[in-house]
Amino acid sequence: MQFDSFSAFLNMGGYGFYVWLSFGVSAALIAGLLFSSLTSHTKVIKQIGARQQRENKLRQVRKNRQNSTTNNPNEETQ
Amino acid sequence: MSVNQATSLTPPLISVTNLTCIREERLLFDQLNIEINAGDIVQVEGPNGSGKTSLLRILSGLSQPFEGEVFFNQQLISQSREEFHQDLLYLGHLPGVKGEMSAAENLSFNLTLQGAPNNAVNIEKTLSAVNLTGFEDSLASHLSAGQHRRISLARLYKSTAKIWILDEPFTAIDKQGVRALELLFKAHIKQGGCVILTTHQDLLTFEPEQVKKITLDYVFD
Amino acid sequence: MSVNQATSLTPPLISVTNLTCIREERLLFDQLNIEINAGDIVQVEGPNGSGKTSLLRILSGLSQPFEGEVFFNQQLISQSREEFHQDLLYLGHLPGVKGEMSAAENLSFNLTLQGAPNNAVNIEKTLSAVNLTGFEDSLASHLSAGQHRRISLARLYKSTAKIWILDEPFTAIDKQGVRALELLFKAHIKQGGCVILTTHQDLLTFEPEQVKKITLDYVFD
Amino acid sequence: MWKWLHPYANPEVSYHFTGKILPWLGALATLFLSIGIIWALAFAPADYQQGDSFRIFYVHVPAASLSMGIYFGMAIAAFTSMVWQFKLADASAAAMAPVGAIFTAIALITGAAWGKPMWGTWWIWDARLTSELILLFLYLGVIALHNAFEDKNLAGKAAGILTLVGVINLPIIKYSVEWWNTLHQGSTVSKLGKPSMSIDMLWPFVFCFIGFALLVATIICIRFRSEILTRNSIRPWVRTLVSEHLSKHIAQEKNNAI
Amino acid sequence: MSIANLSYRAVFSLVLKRDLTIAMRHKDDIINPLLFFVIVVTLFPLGIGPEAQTLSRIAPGIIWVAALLSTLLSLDRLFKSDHDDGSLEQMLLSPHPVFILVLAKIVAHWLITGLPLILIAPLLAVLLHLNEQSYGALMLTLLLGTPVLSLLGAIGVGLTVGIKKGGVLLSLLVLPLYIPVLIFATSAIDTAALGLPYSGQLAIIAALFIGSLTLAPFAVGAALKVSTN
Amino acid sequence: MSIANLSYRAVFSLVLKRDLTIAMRHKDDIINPLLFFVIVVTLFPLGIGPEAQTLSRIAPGIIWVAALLSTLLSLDRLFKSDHDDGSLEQMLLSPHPVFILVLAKIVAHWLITGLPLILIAPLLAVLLHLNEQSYGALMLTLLLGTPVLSLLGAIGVGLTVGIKKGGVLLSLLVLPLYIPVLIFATSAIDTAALGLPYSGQLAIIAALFIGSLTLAPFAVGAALKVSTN
Ligand code: HEM
Ligand SMILES: Nc1ncnc2c1ncn2[C@@H]1O[C@H](COP(=O)(O)OP(=O)(O)OP(=O)(O)O)[C@@H](O)[C@H]1O
Ligand SMILES: Nc1ncnc2c1ncn2[C@@H]1O[C@H](COP(=O)(O)OP(=O)(O)OP(=O)(O)O)[C@@H](O)[C@H]1O
Ligand SMILES: [Mg+2]
Ligand SMILES: [Mg+2]
Repeated sequence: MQFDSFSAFLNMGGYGFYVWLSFGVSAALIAGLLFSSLTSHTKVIKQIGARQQRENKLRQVRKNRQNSTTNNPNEETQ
Repeated sequence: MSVNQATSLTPPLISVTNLTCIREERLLFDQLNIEINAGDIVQVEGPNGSGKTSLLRILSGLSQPFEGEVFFNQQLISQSREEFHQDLLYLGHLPGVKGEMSAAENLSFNLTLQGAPNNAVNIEKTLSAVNLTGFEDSLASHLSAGQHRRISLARLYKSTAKIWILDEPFTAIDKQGVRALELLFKAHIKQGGCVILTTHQDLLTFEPEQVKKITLDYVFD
Repeated sequence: MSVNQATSLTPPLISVTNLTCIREERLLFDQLNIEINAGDIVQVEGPNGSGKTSLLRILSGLSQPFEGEVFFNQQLISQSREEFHQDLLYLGHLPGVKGEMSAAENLSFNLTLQGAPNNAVNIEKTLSAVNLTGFEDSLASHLSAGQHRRISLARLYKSTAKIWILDEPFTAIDKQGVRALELLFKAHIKQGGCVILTTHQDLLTFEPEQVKKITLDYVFD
Repeated sequence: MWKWLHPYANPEVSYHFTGKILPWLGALATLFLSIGIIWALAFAPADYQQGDSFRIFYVHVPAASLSMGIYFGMAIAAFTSMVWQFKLADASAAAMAPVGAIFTAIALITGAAWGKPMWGTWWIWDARLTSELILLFLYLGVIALHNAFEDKNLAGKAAGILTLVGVINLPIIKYSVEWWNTLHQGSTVSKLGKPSMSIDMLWPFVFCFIGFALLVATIICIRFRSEILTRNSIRPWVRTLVSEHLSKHIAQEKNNAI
Repeated sequence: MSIANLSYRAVFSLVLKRDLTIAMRHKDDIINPLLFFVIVVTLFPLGIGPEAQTLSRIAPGIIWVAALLSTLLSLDRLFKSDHDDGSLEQMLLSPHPVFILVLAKIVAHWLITGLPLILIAPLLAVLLHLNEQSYGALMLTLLLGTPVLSLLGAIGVGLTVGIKKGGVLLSLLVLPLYIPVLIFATSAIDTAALGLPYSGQLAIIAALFIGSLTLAPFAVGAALKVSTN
Repeated sequence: MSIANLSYRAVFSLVLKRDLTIAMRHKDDIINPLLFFVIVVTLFPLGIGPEAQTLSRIAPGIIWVAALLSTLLSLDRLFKSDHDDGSLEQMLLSPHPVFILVLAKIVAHWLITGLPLILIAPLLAVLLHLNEQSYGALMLTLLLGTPVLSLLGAIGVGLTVGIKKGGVLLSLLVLPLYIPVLIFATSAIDTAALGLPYSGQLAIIAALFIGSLTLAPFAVGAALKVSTN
């Protein structure tokens, strides 16, 4: 241990501000990157899921439409 | 050049007097007089380059004519801008749809800008009327040419404007879509609106005598 | 999804195997196999957004498919780029006409780029074939929507390419113009070419059995 | 020669493979980094000239060299994808770009925070500093290009072209900047030269360096996996994976509610 | 007959929200002018040389010229894309007064491009070794001056939007209008570096701001009507 | 079957002639980058102050940065309008090799924007009190350097042409590539001001020119195929 006390540790021989600034900013940037990387994985999965649901909905709509056209061919469907 | 005569005693919705248009030093139409009443559907006809787009832009106030005046409810449109714009829906060659916004966002913006009350259920129903169910949240730039135009056309379904001016509304639209639009026009004129449009296809579900025609053709003086 | 079968024993002009296209993570068509022979006119059909434009762009080599191959004279188009492009004429949604150049200059540039011999008499005659007599020296940006497209279509009259791929060639063209184009297509296939096109209108002067159809529709996995 | 690589060229295999090694990578990175950082901050001796400000060294140098290493890796990936049409290489390049940009930013910020006490100014237009700044711009360009295309395959190809053009340019930039600087001004920054390091300083540095390298590998792995998913979302294996994941998620939420 | 019963404020916020949405969707719109600003500022030391003294002497000029050019480049997005896809026609045909729509678009433009510039300016001032006494003046002049750039720039865009390649013509029209802002702003920063009061210059910039805020929306409206004819 | 019997040279001159015709039709294309160059250069004395000594010290940097920005702004016209009206598609589908078409377009771009800059540069050098010994170096570096700017810029445009608002993204991609040219060119001019030989810097710029001339057309071709996909 290079430092006698906790306050000396914080002070870093007078360079405290610069040392803690560097370590702090680095930690924050890395944490942010890690966080966004982890959430992007779940976000991608959710997006794909949402699209699948949309496709299901679309398929349903088309099925209904086809049924109704076969039932009464005279009716205009749009 | 055919000129439509007033057919009823009520004052016409739009009337045009002595309209002359010159583009590129070429006379497109000369001394045109038109009256369009509630309940009319008017098809502007003519070969390519005969001045259909130019006429529609003048009617909507986007371009100034070389000579002549356009009246809305017997007032000059330049003098009753606000009332006229409230009763006007113009769709030009360009759809006015932003590629960066989704179909739903585009429609909702367009409707609100026109003064219609905005609510989400409405938007979804309107989009399904133009067969865009499932594409509500797709960015417009990711849609096909026809789907892109359908976003723009969707606002017709919620429009409270009386005067619809549509420049080739059927471009890129498939047959089913064209039929649905024609039905919409029918409903609109039945409610006392009027439709002024250009198209190179024939209107299929209208009786020929139902559609008033303005035929433009090359003039040489 | 209909698949055209080879109808003759000569090798097909264009053939496509196992073509799959995905846009926006939506499957447009899956495992498509097509053979197109000399003398065919093929209409790609389908509602808006079904993938017609995407198919034509893949056939012309502008887009890469997700899976599958396109062959020209039984060679991969990516491997015989030069011969293929010499025999290909593609007209997309955009006309490829420069507003700053006159109609004649545009046509002459387009023809020369394709390798056709360039001479002034030809240009004037070709422009008159698309009804642009008198507009030869007008800047393209000063022409109407339909006239603009006609400049682009004019190159069909001088094309020596066998394969024509046309995406909605009739957009903004008046009825007379459409008829003239159809006649041109007839002459082209009689000379051993082929035409692949999309349009939402019916082809009027062709017998229904003369036109091969590729019908696209929404597919789900 | 390439045969052994073949199974990993399959997106599904590499997705599951990276999923398996990910926890190990993460654990190792945590281990090395915590030892290295604590050692560096509290136990390593202060520099006889620079005092305790020297501790910035333990972040600054790994970040600076990784920033360059990642660009190199990205260039190799771009080259591979262009020559052998190796789609996974695009995905890995896309995963690397943001990580590289962040580490470049860290090198710049820690360097600036070190420069203020040592040189009396946050920034000087020194050759090394300037080329690191330009490296940041190159990274940002690649990221912007990746984001600008909706179709991720196209984005990968476009960004690959830019990466390769950039890699040709990187040495040119480096030498031009070095020459430019020495032409205008003397070697006031000779302090940047390598300090002769004692063993007590070397060991924590080695731990920090390996720790940061492992951390970079971990993050790239995580991003690589989501890139694979976006690029293959239409594939059946992704579909089943997604629906399983979502149903698990829903079940979990129900449990929480109870 | 329907009555568009949207108040001015509602229309304003409708358009503002739309433009901000598009910018957020397309984050590049926010990031890129900023990066351009940064890159231009870094080009000057490379072109001129790294000596701190020279740089600190010319720092105010460089930062302000860079801000000006960056605004100029981003002006294009103000109406061009709306014109090209027909949205502008639709806005001109809406029943609301044009100047409100225009003002909303200008405010959105400033929020997207001007504000980020102000936030990053201190960092660039460090890179150029700006005199420490000048930081306050730099920030104040940017805060008052960049809205003027957006407002005056909008007039230029309004006039050139119908022209095919208006890009450089635009700069020709707009840059002369920007010169007073540039002169007073840099003079304020230079004065501050000497430790003297610079409220005179600030007052003039504020006057320019108020003047352009009241006049520009109407001028732009008129210009748009002409150029979409 | 028709055989496109146009030689490479004929295709090259066909495209070159077309681009020059369009530029002459639309004279703004030639005049505007030039005016932009002039305006940027004149902004600096306004932003920095009129002292002859400072100005002459920073003149090479300012002229070169202005040339760089002016080229950058004009890059847009290289492929954008061809893309928007579908001509680019047609060129990619023509039976001729893409790199020839691309090279012709780049040469046209340089003739339209680079050459006029070189012609007007001495005038601006006078305005900025450039050292008299440096005129030769200024002209030579511009002559060799501006083609490099057009060539490298084309790569950036090729990559961004399919993107809606590529304007500012373009500058982000291209400016880092321009830095070596900037550094060597200004260094040559500074060296010349001291009366020393600057052939070393010139040789490097020439090498950059030849390198980019051989590689850029292919890179641009590849980029265009990707971005029009
Ligand atoms: C913003 C400012 C700075 C930047 C961008 C920067 C950038 C770099 C770069 C790119 C390296 C090379 C790493 C490698 O070769 O692997 C490096 C190494 C280094 N830097 Fe910095 N630096 C900055 C400020 C400083 C300061 C102020 C100091 C100390 C007073 C410093 C000390 C070192 C040392 C000791 C090395 C290791 C040298 C070597 O291994 O060759 N740096 N820095
Ligand atoms: N640029 C694009 N990016 C992503 N997806 C697109 C893009 N263009 C089209 N798509 C998607 O591909 C589908 C097919 O589009 P395409 O343009 O091929 O349709 P189309 O059959 O030509 O329709 P239309 O009749 O309207 O021209 C659309 O539904 C759309 O979702
Ligand atoms: N921007 C313009 N500048 C100058 N003249 C123009 C312009 N646009 C059109 N013209 C001229 O006006 C005439 C009429 O054009 P207009 O667009 O009104 O025709 P149109 O009937 O709509 O044709 P289309 O059926 O092709 O759309 C054209 O022949 C053309 O010469
Ligand atoms: Mg028209
Ligand atoms: Mg289509």
